[in-house]
Amino acid sequence: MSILGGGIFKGMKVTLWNFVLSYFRRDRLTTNDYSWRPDGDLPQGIGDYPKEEGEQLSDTTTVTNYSRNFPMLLHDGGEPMDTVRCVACQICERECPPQCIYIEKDYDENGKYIKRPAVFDIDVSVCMSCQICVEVCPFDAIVMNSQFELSTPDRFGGLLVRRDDLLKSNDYYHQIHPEEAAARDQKMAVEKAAKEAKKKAAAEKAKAAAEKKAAEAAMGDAE
Amino acid sequence: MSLVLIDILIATVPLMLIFASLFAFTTWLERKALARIQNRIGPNKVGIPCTRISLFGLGQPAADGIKMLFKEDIVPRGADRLFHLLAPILALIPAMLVLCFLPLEFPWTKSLLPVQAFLLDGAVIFFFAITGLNTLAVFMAGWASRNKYSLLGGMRAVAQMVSYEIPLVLSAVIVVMMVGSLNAADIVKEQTGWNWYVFSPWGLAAFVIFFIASLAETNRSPFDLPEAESEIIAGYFTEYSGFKFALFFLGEYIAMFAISGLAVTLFLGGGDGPGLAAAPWLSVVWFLAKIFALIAVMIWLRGTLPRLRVDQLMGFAWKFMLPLSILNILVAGFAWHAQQQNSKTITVITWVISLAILYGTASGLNQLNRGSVRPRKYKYAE
Amino acid sequence: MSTAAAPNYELLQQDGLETSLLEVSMGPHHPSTHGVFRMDVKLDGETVVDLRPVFGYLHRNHEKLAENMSYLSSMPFTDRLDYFNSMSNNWAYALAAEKLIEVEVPERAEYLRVIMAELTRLVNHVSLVGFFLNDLGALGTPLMYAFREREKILDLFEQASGARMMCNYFRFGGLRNDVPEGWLERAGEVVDRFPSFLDEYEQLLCENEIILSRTQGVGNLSRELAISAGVTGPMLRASGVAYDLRKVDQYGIYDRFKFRVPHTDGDTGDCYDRFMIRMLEMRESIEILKQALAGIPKGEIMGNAPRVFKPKPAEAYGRIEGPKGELGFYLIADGTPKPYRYRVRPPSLINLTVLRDMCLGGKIADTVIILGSIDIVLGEVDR
Amino acid sequence: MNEEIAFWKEIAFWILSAIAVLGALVAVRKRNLIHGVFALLVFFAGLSGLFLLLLAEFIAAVQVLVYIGAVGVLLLFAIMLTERVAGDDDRRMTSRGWSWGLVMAAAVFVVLLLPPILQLPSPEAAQEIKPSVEELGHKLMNPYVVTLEVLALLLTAALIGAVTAAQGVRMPKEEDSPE
Repeated sequence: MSILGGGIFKGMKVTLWNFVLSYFRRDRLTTNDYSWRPDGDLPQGIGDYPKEEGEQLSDTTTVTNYSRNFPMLLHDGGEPMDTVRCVACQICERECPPQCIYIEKDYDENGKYIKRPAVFDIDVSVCMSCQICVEVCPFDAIVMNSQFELSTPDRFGGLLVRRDDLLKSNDYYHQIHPEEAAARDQKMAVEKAAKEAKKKAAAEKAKAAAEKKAAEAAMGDAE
Repeated sequence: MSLVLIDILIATVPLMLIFASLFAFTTWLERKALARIQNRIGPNKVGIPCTRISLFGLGQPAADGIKMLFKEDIVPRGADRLFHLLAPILALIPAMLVLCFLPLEFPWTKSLLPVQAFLLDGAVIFFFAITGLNTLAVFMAGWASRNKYSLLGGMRAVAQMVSYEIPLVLSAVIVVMMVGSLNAADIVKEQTGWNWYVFSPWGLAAFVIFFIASLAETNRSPFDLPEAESEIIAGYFTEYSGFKFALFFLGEYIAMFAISGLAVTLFLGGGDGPGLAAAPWLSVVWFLAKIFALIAVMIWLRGTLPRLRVDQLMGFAWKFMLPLSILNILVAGFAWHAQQQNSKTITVITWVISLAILYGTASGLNQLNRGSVRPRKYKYAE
Repeated sequence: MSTAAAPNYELLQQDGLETSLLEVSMGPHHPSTHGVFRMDVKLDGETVVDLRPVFGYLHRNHEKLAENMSYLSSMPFTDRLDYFNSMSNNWAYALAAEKLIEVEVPERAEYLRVIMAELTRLVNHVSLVGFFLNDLGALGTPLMYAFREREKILDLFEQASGARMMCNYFRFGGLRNDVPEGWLERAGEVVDRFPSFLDEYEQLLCENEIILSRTQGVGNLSRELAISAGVTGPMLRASGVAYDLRKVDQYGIYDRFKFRVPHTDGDTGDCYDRFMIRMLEMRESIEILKQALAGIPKGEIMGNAPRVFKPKPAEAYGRIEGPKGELGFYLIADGTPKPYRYRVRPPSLINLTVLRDMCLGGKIADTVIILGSIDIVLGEVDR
Repeated sequence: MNEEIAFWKEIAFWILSAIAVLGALVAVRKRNLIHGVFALLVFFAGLSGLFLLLLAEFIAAVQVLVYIGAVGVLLLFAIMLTERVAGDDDRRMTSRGWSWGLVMAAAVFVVLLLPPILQLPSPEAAQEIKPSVEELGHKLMNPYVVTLEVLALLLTAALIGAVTAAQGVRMPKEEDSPE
């Protein structure tokens, strides 16, 4: 090598350069201590911990619009239990790789299955937030939440999140994952329109068939 | 309490207080500087303990100290209890003892004390004699904790310290030869007015060898083999926790202060610096400033360099440092005689020749020892 | 006592000075074994006389589990094999499954697959160099620089797949969802800034005398031993064999990209070669990324994969050039939605088999860096 | 002022000699080798303290440097290299007939050492001589330069001997590693 110990001096030059730049260049810092991050994309008032349930962001780490943690059930606003999307078809319970979902169907008083889950528990200690349940769900009823601080002092029942804690409104979903929520709603709207169109077409076909039958019947009793 | 004892107390207590508080400051400085080198922020949460004021994390040493006090002090069952306890104490005693040989004239002690340690006739010899005790402490720790890793660490430490003490002493011999006396105050007096020894070629070479050997003596960065985390967990203080570990830590830092203090005395002109005429007490400030400059370089090295292997470490000491320091003594001898004629041209010529000889032998030795070690070229396949 | 003498080192029990061997078990939680891995080392002083690797602490029964689950359900478990590069694990599994059924992967998905795989290669090599330097003793500085760059890439993964490390992003026939808009520009920005970081990194590491003398001549792996032991990946290329699956199999759309494969020209490779090969490979990955980001088309993200994946009885072996070596998945389908047999070819485990031959005769400090240069991840070794 | 100093010197003398004697006794009696060596080092430290009391700083420093720093470490290395260093085993017995040893020591003391000690002038007579390092240097150079050179030759011979002895332990490997 060039001069004696040249490589070592070159290395020391790099560390000195990093030492000096870490005071001026903010992006060089690996641990971005968010308490003094000026840009506004994180909600202000970083100090006070989110009080009411369901508020999505906490002050300690980045929770971006894309991060997914534990699943949540969606309902379309108003009283959660009557607008819930989940129909307890138990596909996600079967498909879940670590088997952490437990569902029981809901029956009304005279035993008829009404399309609602009576019990929907997710064992958060087993769930590995792999998002397979979201993919296999035909009714877009389950999506990933980004709330990850679910630690509880109670070891036995604490980590089993019940149905009522899982239920979140659709506009909360828009708040945490705006792009994804919009795309999902748009897809659902398209499907609904397609279903209506199909139903309407089926209805017309049925009506046309009925008229034809009525016409033949009329023809029949005409002779 | 007779007068003599009070004098001794007046001399030693400030020395201990100043260097203990400097120790606390250096731990904070090291963690902050290392953090900044690694693009982190370093401790900034602990200000005044148990309040929310965080003045740049300056309370961190206090917090560490309190933590160390309350940590459980585990002694392994098979260990030799007496020696396990004695080792950290023996690591601390020489480091503290040696501080009194540094030529630090505190303003208030000038009048009182009949004899000051650094005015001793053999101050430099005492310095090396007492730093030698550190080897024993490390060996005792390694052997007493009866654990394979610390045994390995202890053996490595003893071998490393013994073989690096020789270049350390030989490079100090040059300055003593130039000054003609072992007395620390005379050495500093010789270098007043900016003609420090580090500015002469043989002085610079001696300073570099002294600095590298002092790194090895205090187990600092490229030579921190005795406590190599990645290989033998924490070397000789694997089995130490709680306050005994803190004592080792304190011992290592005070040894760092002591050795860089000697380096400053021998090569950087002790308390010499501008503005001394105005305020004589400035010499203490200059002395500590130079020590902190050396410690900053040590921290900088710690943030950059990986560790040497044991046999390379030994090879470097015996096959590179030792011959170079012996040659340096010869060169310094000739240069001293040439200087006696004190004609400008002769000194310049001797400086140039000695610089050439020293650099030539250094790179020659380096080529001899590690000739085949070179960055390699690689082929590419399409 | 009988000591299994190492091939190139005879322990001379001469008269008198018969020193006892120090047996050290560099245990499951040793600071530099990259996870739970144990080495029983017999030492004569500092020199290693015998070494017996012990692993299996992290065995999670991945392959038997996969036999009782549907094909799609074991995709998230492939993230946990080599938890440093989950995207390339997913790709290898998707490649194997796609051989079982006829499905055509759309153009945009192929491009995104290459981009994700090359980004994981960058993450893996940068972290490896960081850990390698940590084993050498540089206390964390190169590792923190490496992690600073890794953070940027992991943010990209989070925006695309939702998770930083456990992406579960690939599906049979394409990808789970398209990347959000603005992602390609952000990826381009990260890729453009990477070479300047690499120059700074090389300046810090590649000419440092201490690193040179510590790694050159240590852990020599000859070409014959590497080939016969089935070693693949950067380790094989460091031993002089220019073998890279991306050039051999041309899987995905690698034939469209122009890139080179660095390898040493001698016939033995040591720790320094393995370290340098990874540094040079990072530069090649950046070339590929630049070309891929430039040429990515718009369009569909998911091919016409069947709703329920029930392949006809057949067997398939899909393999890719993972950052650690040839990562392969061997599947036997028996017509049911569950695979009959599911086998992973773990490059880390196979590269680890030559550890003993490389370490004997060296010092204890060398075993640590040889293990570091092999670059093992215990999730993949134990499965 | 100086009778106080003399008083403290008296106390220091007694303490240091007590340490030295204790160290020597422990060194002899201890069964564990490592403990014995460290007790010996305590003895050397006590000795160097006594030298300091006699204002011979250079010899005190050299005593610490040579005896504790070098000889002590050498002993420890020797012990480390012999086998079964880990624990103190009971096989190493001290001889049982120590009482005869005591008698012999007393006889030697009375016959050989006692007469010269009686002729020694009383301790006050040892006044402060100025054994500065400089004088030592000059003495080494002019009258004793021959012994110095011979000693140097002897030491280098010993050094070279040690290196070749250590070299011979391991048969040099066929392919030597590059360093």
